[in-house]
Amino acid sequence: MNDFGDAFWAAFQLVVSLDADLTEIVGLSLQVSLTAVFIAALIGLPLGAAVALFRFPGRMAVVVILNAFMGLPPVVVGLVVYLLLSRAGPFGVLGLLFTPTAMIIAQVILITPIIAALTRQVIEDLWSEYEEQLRSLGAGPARALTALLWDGRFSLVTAVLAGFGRASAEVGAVMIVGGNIDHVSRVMTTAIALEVSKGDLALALGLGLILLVLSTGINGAAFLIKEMALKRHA
Amino acid sequence: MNDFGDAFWAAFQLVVSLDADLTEIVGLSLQVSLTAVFIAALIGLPLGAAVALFRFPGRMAVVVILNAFMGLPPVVVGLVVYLLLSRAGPFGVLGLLFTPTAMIIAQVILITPIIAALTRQVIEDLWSEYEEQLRSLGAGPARALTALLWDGRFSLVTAVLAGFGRASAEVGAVMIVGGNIDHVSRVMTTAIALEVSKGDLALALGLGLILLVLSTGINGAAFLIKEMALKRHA
Amino acid sequence: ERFITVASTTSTRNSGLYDYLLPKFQAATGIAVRVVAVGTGQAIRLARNGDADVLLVHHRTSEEQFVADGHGVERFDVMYNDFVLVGPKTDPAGVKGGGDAAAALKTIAASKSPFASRGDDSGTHKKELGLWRTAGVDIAAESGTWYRETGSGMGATLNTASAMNAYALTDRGTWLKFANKADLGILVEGDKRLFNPYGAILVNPAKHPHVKAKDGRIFIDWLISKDGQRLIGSYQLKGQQAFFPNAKAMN
Amino acid sequence: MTEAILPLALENVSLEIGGVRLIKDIQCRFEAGPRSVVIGPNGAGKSLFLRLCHGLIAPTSGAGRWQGPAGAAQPGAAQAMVFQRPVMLRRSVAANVDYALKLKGHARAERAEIIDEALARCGLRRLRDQPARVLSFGEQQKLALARAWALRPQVLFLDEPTASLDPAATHAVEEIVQAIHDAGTRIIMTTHDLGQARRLSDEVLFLHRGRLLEHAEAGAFFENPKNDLAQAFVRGELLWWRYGRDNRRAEADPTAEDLD
Amino acid sequence: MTEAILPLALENVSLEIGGVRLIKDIQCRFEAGPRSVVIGPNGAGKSLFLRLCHGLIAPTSGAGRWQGPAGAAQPGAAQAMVFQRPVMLRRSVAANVDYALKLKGHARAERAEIIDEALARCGLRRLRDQPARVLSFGEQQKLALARAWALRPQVLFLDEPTASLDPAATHAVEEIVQAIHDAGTRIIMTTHDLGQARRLSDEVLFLHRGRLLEHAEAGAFFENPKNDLAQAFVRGELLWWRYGRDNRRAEADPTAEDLD
Ligand SMILES: Nc1ncnc2c1ncn2[C@@H]1O[C@H](COP(=O)(O)OP(=O)(O)OP(=O)(O)O)[C@@H](O)[C@H]1O
Ligand SMILES: Nc1ncnc2c1ncn2[C@@H]1O[C@H](COP(=O)(O)OP(=O)(O)OP(=O)(O)O)[C@@H](O)[C@H]1O
Ligand SMILES: [Mg+2]
Ligand SMILES: [Mg+2]
Repeated sequence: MNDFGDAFWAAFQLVVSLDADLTEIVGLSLQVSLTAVFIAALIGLPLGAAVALFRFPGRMAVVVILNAFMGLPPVVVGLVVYLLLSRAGPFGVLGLLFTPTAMIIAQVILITPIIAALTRQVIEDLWSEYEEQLRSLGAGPARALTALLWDGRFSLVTAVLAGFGRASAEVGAVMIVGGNIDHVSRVMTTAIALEVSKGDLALALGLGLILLVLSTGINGAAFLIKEMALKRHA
Repeated sequence: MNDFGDAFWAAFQLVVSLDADLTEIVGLSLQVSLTAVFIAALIGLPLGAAVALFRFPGRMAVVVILNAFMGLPPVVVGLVVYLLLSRAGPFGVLGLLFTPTAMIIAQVILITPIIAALTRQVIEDLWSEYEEQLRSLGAGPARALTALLWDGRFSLVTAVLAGFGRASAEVGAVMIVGGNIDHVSRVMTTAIALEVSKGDLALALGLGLILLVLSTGINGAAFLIKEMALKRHA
Repeated sequence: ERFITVASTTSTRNSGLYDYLLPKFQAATGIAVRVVAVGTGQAIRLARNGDADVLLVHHRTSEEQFVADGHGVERFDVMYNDFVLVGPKTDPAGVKGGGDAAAALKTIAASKSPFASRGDDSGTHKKELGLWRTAGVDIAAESGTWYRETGSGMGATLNTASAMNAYALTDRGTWLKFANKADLGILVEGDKRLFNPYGAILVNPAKHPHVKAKDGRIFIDWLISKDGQRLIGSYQLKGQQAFFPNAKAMN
Repeated sequence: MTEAILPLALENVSLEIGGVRLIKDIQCRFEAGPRSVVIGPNGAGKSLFLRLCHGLIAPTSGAGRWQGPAGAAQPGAAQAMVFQRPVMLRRSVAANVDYALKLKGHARAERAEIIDEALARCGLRRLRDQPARVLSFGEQQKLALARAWALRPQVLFLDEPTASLDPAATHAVEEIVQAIHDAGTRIIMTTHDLGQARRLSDEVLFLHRGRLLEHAEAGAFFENPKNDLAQAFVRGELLWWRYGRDNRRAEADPTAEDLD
Repeated sequence: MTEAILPLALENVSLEIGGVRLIKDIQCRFEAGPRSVVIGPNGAGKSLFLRLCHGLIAPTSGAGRWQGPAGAAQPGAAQAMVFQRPVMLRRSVAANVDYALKLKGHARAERAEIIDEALARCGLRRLRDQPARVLSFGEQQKLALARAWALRPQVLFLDEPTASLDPAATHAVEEIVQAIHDAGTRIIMTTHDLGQARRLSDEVLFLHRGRLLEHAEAGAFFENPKNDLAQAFVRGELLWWRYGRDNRRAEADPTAEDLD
């Protein structure tokens, strides 16, 4: 099991030498995943809350589909985005394929259902407590939505972090729509996959280690911000 | 965009012809993912609840790490499990590499943190309501744990479904530890990846469609069971 | 169940050869073959760890190194096919019909037409890098501009090429079977330098006692046997012969 | 808010949940003017009744209708309710009132003043920046009242608004309720405090096991309730095992100590 | 449960949350025997005080000590509390009591009987299979009492146990409390009902703004409280803006209508 030792060593060397390629890849990874999470949260939070609050025909089906779409296979999402953005596809003229934008689009599709489904659960639980009071105050579901998102913000952090986890770990979709092109669309996960296929397992593990440290850092930051806000606000 | 039409057609043909290979692959996919979810829930639910309830030094770090590990990269997990199960690794003698068991192990590692992190949030929210009452009744965190898991069961379904989504969609880890061997370790996602690499995008999409329909079915079943239980139990 | 595990490359698997060959082998010997198809580097790594019984790849230097290091028993020639240069049918660089792969690459570089490289240290990738060297193009400097390293398997690289309308080097087997060709076609073929030999190696049971040496040997022997070689030669993809048997010790 | 939503007419209103009829054929009318107090034992259905009137739950049969000129349009906007178990939003005391005002469309400028007045009125000024959810129970009840009061509704439902208040606060709330009534708001409230019921009612509704057994002018009711269960209740002796046995689950329940 | 955990001594207990002192230097002792009633205005700290005694929150300074022979070991097991805002588990009425008994280690066989008796005693028998969380508020309070009663604690804390009960139920609960006391359980309760305080107290604690201003024998207290704030409170006239002005946020609050 020297590989694990080698992996630490590889990670250490990469980080210490401030490898330029590594910096570039890490930068792109963060840019893609954070942008995707931001957009997915903008869509997923209100969407999940709306499904939790509104009663409409077919609502149960929507809930089930949201839950099921937490399991959208990245490769399939990548494929669909690829077909849409490819030159032969309807949006081919935009020339987005194999750019970071394409990767962001794919990840947004992938994690919006996750954020929405988890949000739905949080808001539904909160709504069961608030419903009568808010309706009495004249807030129908539409107006209650923002109040509930605000009041549930501390629990919703976990939903958004789940989305971030999926985005930062995902390889299937970004591989297909980004193409893992060196200096253009190579991110941590696709770099790891590449090293694996080269058989350089230690380097792959080392990169994985760095990725995990990064995402732990981001999760830690989110946690601290939340704790500070909790202290002030109860 | 004929590909989408072709995909439906491919999916339709596969299903209608009751393709024996497809049946086998679907069966293995379900077996692997459901077993993994079952084991991960057995570990993740009590683990998440324990982190929510117990106060111990370093608890915050554990919370952050659980959240961060929702973003364990499948390829990295696959790699680690590979190194452990490889003939050259510590558990090589078990001969588990390239078997469904190996795939289950990898998926359990992948989704246990997801279930645990989401459970932690649900149980923490519930505990803030129950804490004083339960402590007054003499239930410390240890004994409150089961009561809270039981009382939170309807919200926890979503956490488990998030884990299932990840397991059923994941390709990176099962590809490495399963080897995507025909008739032995080929599952839906690795079959899709294979078709993509063959350039048969329509067939890949068709398989993706079938996978989505399957996981929607499972989510629907979970939803119905939950609704029925809710009706009886409020 | 009696079975052996073979570590091989995606290109061989994707060509469909195994689907054609292995059932016949099993019928003849009762031994099932489990193929783990991954990148060349990963395949060699698997074999080195003792996770496969037989290695079947197409990068001669690495294979010989593998045997020299004592991981394998002996390398046997099994077959070859060839690489082809594919690209847009409109051929913006104007390389079509040429018989010199290196010259074609030089022309492509001069015209800065997009080129999709696997960039994954695979046999195909190493072959391509050798050709660039022969052509006298410093390709590392161009990475990220018109020269795009996809860092992925043959199929994924072809998908990228067909979406970008780029040139690419591929093995013929994968190409023939590849379904997403879009506007791409074969532009350069037949250069002797594009020769692509496959070798089979039994993983050394002295290093890895659990290796199924007997069955592995049966498999290799069968591959290089008259029957095996005939079957390899008879495999057709879209009406074309995909692999050419070249075992030395036909018995 | 200029046009009236009253009167409110309940026509044969029943509510059934999970196969159990919790409210049974209630028929009554609330005209503008008098203060109504709903009384009855625990579990009689008082809270459900208020929520039905307020429109928070829909009856399974029958209907409640706001018959005033503005009643058909948006009756909700002209009502407010103080719940028995007040729900506080996860924000400060002042923000809880502010949110309610914002929902009713008050501009930010005027809100500050109304909030100030409402909090002062209910004795919560010094707590205005506290998170509302850590208030003591009584303080939460006061805040719920302040919130409802700030809305200046035409009809105000109060579900045991003084149950957790200290004597002085109870007295003050009774005065506030009286003042709200004097300002023209229709009061419909429940209470378990029969003294309070006497002080604050013009008419009384007596509920028992989901049925409206008596609806009478207050003086007459407290003098001499017509219904014998109401009589027993007013004397503090309503003991279910003696009077009527329509147990929902129709099981015998012969425990002499049964207290309801 | 054979060995006694009492007496309980609070030594200079203070509680500070978020920089505000909510309980201030409380010094007192509860011996076995008498029934104690804690009274005081809303927000005085009564609920916090009970939770401190019960051990649910730890004081920021000072200490509460159970000084009886069994006090050092496991005082928690010999106490129970009925909360002001009862928390119901998401299960049936009977299961709520059952769970409490299970926690105390009662065997399944004996539990059924105790549950039956507790529910009957509190008039909840016909609701035994209902989900507890949809009970009416008063019913929930009764269930909380039944649950606590079933545990046969040495010390029972009751936080306004009759606030939402109808007159007959209030009466019955007072009798139950008396019976529990007679059976040897130490009662420490709060109430806003001064009549009830008179009926159920042997000694009275008067809390105001987190301070224990008076701790006296009940007869003497109600005859003639020594503390002038207590006097005002008993007369129903405790108005903060007149007596003392130690506003936490030290802001002037000169609103004459301020009701606390
Ligand atoms: N959602 C529900 N599902 C089933 N039963 C319910 C539901 N809501 C209320 N009930 C039952 O309906 C009855 C009446 O409830 P309600 O809250 O109206 O009583 P109440 O008169 O307000 O009592 P209290 O004086 O205790 O507040 C109770 O027995 C209660 O258990
Ligand atoms: N966690 C907390 N953080 C901040 N302030 C709190 C907290 N808990 C209680 N308080 C404050 O402490 C004071 C005392 O609260 P407590 O609940 O003990 O009052 P009480 O005497 O029981 O009042 P009531 O008669 O209304 O039940 C209140 O003003 C309340 O706002
Ligand atoms: Mg009620
Ligand atoms: Mg209190």
